Amino acid sequence: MIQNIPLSYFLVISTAMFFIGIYGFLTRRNLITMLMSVELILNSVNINFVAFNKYLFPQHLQGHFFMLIVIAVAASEAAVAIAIIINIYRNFKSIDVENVDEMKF
Amino acid sequence: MNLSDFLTMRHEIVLSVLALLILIIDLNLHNRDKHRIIPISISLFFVYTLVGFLPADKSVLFGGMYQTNPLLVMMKNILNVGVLIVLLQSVTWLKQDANREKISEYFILLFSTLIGMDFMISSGDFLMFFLGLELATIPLAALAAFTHHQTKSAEAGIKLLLNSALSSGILLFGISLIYGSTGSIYFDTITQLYRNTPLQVLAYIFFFTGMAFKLSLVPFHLWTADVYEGAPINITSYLSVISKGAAAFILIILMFTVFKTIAPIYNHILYLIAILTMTVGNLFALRQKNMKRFLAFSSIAQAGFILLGILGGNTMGMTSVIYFVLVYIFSNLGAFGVVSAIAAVTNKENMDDYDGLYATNPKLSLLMMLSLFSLAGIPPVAGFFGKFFLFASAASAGYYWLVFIAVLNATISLYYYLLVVKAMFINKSETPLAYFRSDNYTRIGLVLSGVGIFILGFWSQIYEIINSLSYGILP
Amino acid sequence: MNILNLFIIIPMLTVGGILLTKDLKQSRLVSAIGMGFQLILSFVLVYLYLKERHAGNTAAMLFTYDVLWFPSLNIHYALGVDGISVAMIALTGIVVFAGIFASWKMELLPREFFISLIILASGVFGFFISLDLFTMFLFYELAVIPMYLLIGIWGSGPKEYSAMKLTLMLMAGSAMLLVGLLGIYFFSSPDPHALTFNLLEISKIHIPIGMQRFLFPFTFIGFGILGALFPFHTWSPDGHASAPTAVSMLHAGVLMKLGGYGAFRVAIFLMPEAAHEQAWIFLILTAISVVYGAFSAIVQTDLKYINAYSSVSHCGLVLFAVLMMNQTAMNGAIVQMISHGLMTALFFALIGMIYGRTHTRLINEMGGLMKVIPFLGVVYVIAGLASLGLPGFSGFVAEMIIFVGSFQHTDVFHRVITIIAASSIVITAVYILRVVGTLLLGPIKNDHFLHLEDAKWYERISTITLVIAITAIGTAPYWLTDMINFSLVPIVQKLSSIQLTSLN
Amino acid sequence: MDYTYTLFIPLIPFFVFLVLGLMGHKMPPIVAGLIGTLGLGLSTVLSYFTAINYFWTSHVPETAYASIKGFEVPWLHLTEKLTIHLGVLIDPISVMMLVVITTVSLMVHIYSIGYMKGDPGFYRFFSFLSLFSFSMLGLVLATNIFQMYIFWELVGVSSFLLIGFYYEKPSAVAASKKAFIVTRFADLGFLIGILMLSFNTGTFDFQTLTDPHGPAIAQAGGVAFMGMSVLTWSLIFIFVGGAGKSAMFPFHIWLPDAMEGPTPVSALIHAATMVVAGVYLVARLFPVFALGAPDALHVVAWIGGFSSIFAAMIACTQTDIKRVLAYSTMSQIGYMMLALGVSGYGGEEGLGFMASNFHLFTHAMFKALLFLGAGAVIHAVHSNEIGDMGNLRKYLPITHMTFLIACLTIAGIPPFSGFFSKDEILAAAFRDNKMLFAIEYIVAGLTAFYMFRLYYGIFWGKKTHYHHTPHEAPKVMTIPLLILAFGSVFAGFLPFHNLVTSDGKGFESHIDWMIAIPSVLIGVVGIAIATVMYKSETAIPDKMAQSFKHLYKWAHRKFYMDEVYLFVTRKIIFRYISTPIAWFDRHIVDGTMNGIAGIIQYTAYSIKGLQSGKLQQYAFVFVSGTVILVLIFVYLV
Repeated sequence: MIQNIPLSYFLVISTAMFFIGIYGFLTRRNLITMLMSVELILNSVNINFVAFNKYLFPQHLQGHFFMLIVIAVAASEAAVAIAIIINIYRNFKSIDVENVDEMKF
Repeated sequence: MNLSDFLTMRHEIVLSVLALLILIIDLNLHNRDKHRIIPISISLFFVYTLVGFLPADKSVLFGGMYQTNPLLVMMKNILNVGVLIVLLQSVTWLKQDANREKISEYFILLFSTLIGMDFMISSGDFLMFFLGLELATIPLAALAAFTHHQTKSAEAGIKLLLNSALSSGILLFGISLIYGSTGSIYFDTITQLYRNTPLQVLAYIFFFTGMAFKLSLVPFHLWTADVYEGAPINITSYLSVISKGAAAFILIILMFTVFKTIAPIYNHILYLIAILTMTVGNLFALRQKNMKRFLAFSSIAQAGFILLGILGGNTMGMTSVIYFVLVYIFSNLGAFGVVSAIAAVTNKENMDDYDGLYATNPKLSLLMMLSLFSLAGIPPVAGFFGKFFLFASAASAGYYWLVFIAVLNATISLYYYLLVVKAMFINKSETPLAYFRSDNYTRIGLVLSGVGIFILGFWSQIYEIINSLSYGILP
Repeated sequence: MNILNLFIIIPMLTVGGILLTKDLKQSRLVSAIGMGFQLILSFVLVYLYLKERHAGNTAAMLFTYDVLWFPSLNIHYALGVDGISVAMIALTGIVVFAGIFASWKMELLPREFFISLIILASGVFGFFISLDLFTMFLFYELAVIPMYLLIGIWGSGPKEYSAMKLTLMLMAGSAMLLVGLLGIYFFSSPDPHALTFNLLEISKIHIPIGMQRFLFPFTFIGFGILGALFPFHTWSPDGHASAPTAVSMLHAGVLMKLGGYGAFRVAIFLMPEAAHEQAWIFLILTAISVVYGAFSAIVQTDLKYINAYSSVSHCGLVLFAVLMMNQTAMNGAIVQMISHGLMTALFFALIGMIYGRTHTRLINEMGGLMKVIPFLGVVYVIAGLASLGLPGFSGFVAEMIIFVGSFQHTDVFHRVITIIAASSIVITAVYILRVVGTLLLGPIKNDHFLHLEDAKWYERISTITLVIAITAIGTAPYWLTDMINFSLVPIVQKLSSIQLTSLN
Repeated sequence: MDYTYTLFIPLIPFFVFLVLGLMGHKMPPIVAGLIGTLGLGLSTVLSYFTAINYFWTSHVPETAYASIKGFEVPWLHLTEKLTIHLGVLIDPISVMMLVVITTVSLMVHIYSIGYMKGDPGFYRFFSFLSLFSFSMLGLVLATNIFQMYIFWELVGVSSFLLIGFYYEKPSAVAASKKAFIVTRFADLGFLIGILMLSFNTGTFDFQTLTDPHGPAIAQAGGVAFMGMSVLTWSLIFIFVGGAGKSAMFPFHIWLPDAMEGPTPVSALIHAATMVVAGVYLVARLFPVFALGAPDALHVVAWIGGFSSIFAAMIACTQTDIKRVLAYSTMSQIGYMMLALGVSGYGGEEGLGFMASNFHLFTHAMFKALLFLGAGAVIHAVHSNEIGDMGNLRKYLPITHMTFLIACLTIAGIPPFSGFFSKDEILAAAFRDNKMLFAIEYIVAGLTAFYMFRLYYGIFWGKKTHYHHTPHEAPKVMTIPLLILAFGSVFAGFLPFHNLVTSDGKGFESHIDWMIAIPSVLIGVVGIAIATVMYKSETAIPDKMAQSFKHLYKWAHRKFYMDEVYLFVTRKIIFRYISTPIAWFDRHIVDGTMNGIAGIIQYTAYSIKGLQSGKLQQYAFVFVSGTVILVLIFVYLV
């Protein structure tokens, strides 16, 4: 069953997710949404790892492990990010990224 | 895995223990005694730094995920010394009322990032590398946002975190492609399997941009200035010195091992980015009035010089990069130390506030001047030697024009460093900063960096030790 | 203990001594003693050097001292002197000594002033005794940087601008120089593990001609900027005009000589083929310097500007002669360095003293000073006459050696350009006499000047030291030129052997 | 005969100079004056001793006078071949010059004790005089051309110091500057000439250079540039130096102004000694000129001839007595140059050479006498202007007598010495070039005319009214006048043709009456015209001036040479060379440097928008950077 889906499908999906994530990161104004875009990027990476592992190098489990670690790191990253975003909200009364430009030039 | 294996990991293990220990002590301390953590942590860290200097052998753990050898140990030691100075310099700031309750957090977070860097340096595969990288970055974001009542601090935190998340996403994507094209995440295996296929080149670029972000190379540097300005000053010096130094270490290691086959191609890129980084960093630094922002841009320019050593591609290149980072740590910490000492007491960090500083605080001014001269590469202080060897390594690879541009940039950088010197020594001020005595920690920190600035250059032994451990791209 | 080390150690000790002092009186005393020692030491060195030569020692460098510093790069702390550097060291000793006395009344931050001054001096001393290009470069930069503070803090007029300009231009020069030095280093040996910075060893090696073509301009211009090579000389008028007296003295007197000395010791000596090929470009530039500087000096009204442009002209002559690349002209170049060093130091000392009295440096506002300050007036005239090349003073000797030497080339280009450069002696006379005429002679223009005091004892020491040196060289040049000649022989041999091989 | 002692002839004045220069201000003036005079007296004695010794005592009759190096030390080693020596060269012309210089200098020293009495710079004056004497003696004793150049410059500077002696007077300062710079310019020519000559011959030494079979003359052939050989060119350049010092056209403009100096100085430097240095230089190198480069000698002759008539014409119109004498000096030196220029080498051919030196000798005597006399007059009436004088013969009898003798001498009236020397010159010119002879013939008449115009203007005329009665100068001033008058009268009888000749061998010479009588006649005519016009105040001079209005005006304004020079220096050098160069330096060269700094600053400000503070923009730049890197790699791979 899974053999019927070629590797390239997964890669197309993951690449699309990667760029959607970047697009979202560049365009969404809300800090939380931006954080979600980052998660998209990380997930695209996860898909890559798993797909490569499954299709190309099934003898090892390196890709899978990597995926697990990335998920864990993403979670902790999100935790810290949300904490800071709360802090931002306290200070700026907003979580619009446009407002966070006190320091420039 | 036996006891001796733990000994080879002593940096990471001891540091983790330290962090936990501080946490425990903190839990048992009454609120008004929190400041006692400071001497305890610093003395513990000092002991740890000394322990780090114990001789170490080459060994590999966890099936190749973790590796260590004298060179890596030395890199960690260099970072440790830097961190020690940072800790000493941050005491005055930590003792402020606003930070009183968060003292242990400061140490724990700082040590965590250091553990991350140590792991990153010692990593034998991309997994460990990634873990170390994130461990080094995420607590830093928390540290940058340390003063949570300040908007700037929060802004710095979010800018650092989101940017680093993006960059590590891209970096990870690159790693996934490397994995896909070689089937391994182990450095040794990848080194043998790298064939410069287009996919691998693409993967390399993604990976490189992630590193360039850490090292704040142009055009991946834009977060630097804002974060440096917004973060508490000692975090800024940590970011600019330790974090950047670790990134430089790991970058040169990976460039010289994993990606060495791609060197003929990436050298063109490095050439370009080196010029861009030096020039843009300098151009931005030229007109800065805020000392932190000023030093931020100057440290961007300094990162450009590091690329010269990588471009050199030989033993001399690696030696000069490590040596330069060492010198840079001391010089930059000298400058940041003065800025932080002044800011901690007077809360002033603008260049105009430094007018006439020499009249009131001659020692601070002198140290500042020496540090700036060292950053600019003026003899007899160590910066001269650091820059000279970097240039020499680039010249050894035949990049004479690059060296010329780099030295011209050093001249431009001298201009803005002299602006500070001018403010302190030449400008007259109606209201100069009053004379003050820093506390003993700060003074030790400042003296350490001052002594380092002087000794590192003349004491060739240091350079020779580094040189004996370094290696180049070519077998 | 090697005597040459003392040239670094004594300034260090002096700096240490000044740190212990409290006020102007103590710090100037310590400086004067320290630099007095240094002066005596310079002459002891001259004596020992001559003695050694008489004893038949024909090594290229004497009193060599060599410590391996950075083994992996083969960087040494290598010292050694030949007749040329001995002469330059004596010059430096004299000028620094005179400079200390010229700043006897430095009220503002005296300790810092003397420390900076002595660091500057030790950089210069170190440069002249270095055999290793790395240490040479280190000392070179060490000498340049205190300049910023010295001009910036103790200067006058647009001092910050001038200090910055001077420092940055000189640093840009050292940027070029660094490229040149690194290039030389990496081609200093065919064996990549035997690279060296040692001057003497590199001189035995033939640097590939393609590389020489690339590196020579870098090295030469790098040194040339410090030697006020047109069009990179503009730091000099502003810098000198703003600098305090002793700094102008040291800077024009010895620091600018680093340029000429280096151009000759490093650029030409190590890369003779490229030097031969490209000499014509730089000859034209230096000839322009010579004439152009002199013409510019004619219309200036600020004493220091006049002297600064005159320095451009005279230092241009140094580089000009160096580029002629024959023994006589090079000898002349070195004598000219010494001569100009002494003269210009004397000039700047006098300008400082006059300025201290009249509080103006514009010649139009002064006049008839000879009557009120005869001592300074007479010494000024002597300096002027020396500068315009009057026999009996060092300037004449130097210029004549240069012109005769330069004229020994058989081709028309070199000889015509020699004549062009020689024409500067007339222009020099014009501006020197203009100054003397306006400043010292004629009626007194300002009644305030009627009560000026003549030179104090320390001012007399400063000026008389220099005058004695100038006349000593001017009346008995034989020993000096002989000393230099002896050391020039190997250099010229190398140059001429290259000429022969390139002809074949 | 050992001539080492001649070393002391220049050295004694030098030591006197040092003593007076360093310690003079502490001495009473009279002591300073005496030290100076005594020092020079010693030199004079030594010089006379040398002259007698050389010319007569130790000379073997019927042989050529040898050229002897009394003393020589190497001073500066230049190349393998070229070394500058300092030494003493004894030969007929140098010995003759020794006599001339020491005699006149001694007279001037003595005279100055009276003339400078009471001047605050008394010691300074004497120290400068000693310096000058040293330099001039060193110049004539030079063994090689470079030594000559060295002392040449020293002479120039002592002249500068003495002209500007009254340094508080702006005109004196200006004059001294002018003198120095103009001669310096000419010296550049001298230097270039030396460079060329020494390069081609490989020697500085006079003996080698002037050896008829030596390298200089042997290598004379070959055309180098504009149809003349290198040797010719180098000699022309050297002659430029000589012309500068000797105030030949067009370098003469400094000489009249130099009269700003004290009158004894004018007598010594600007009449008798320094200004003839050019003549001496050509005479010194005469064999090279005559045998190696006759073309250069033609230049010398024509410059000399032109200068003499040019100066004579100007002299006729000047009213400042010292200026008249100055132009007269220039005219007479023109004579000497011309004589050298028309001379050949050896024996009778060298008549011009002998005549030139002869005239140099006699001219020194009578011109010094004229100047000193003029000094006495100025001392008496405190003015230089001829209009302020008149009828002084009653008040200044000795001065009057000696002045008259000098005038007769310069006018070439027998049996005064000027007659003999001038006659030889005319004879030499007649033999060689009729055109030049004609010029000189006219000049002889003009000389007599303007000298007597001067004479009558001072000592005759109507004016008798003075603020305070003029009185004769003290003895210390008149005795030198008498001595010099004695010299002027009898110097003509010296057998110069046996002593100072081009090749050292004597030859037979006698007065050619075919030339002498017309020349005396024209002199007499000149005197007569002057007598008619100026003996008593008449309207004739004004009428003459009216009828030759333009010529008079041009001559009176010195043919506008000063204006030409002013134009060249003020307008061209200052305004059109130096000022633009200084401007160029400040605005273009320096402007470029500042401009670079400015551009960097400007760039720094204009790119600041890159750092906008917007997180997403940073990310955008980040991503774009990555994309660009990818594109570059695509291009590279």
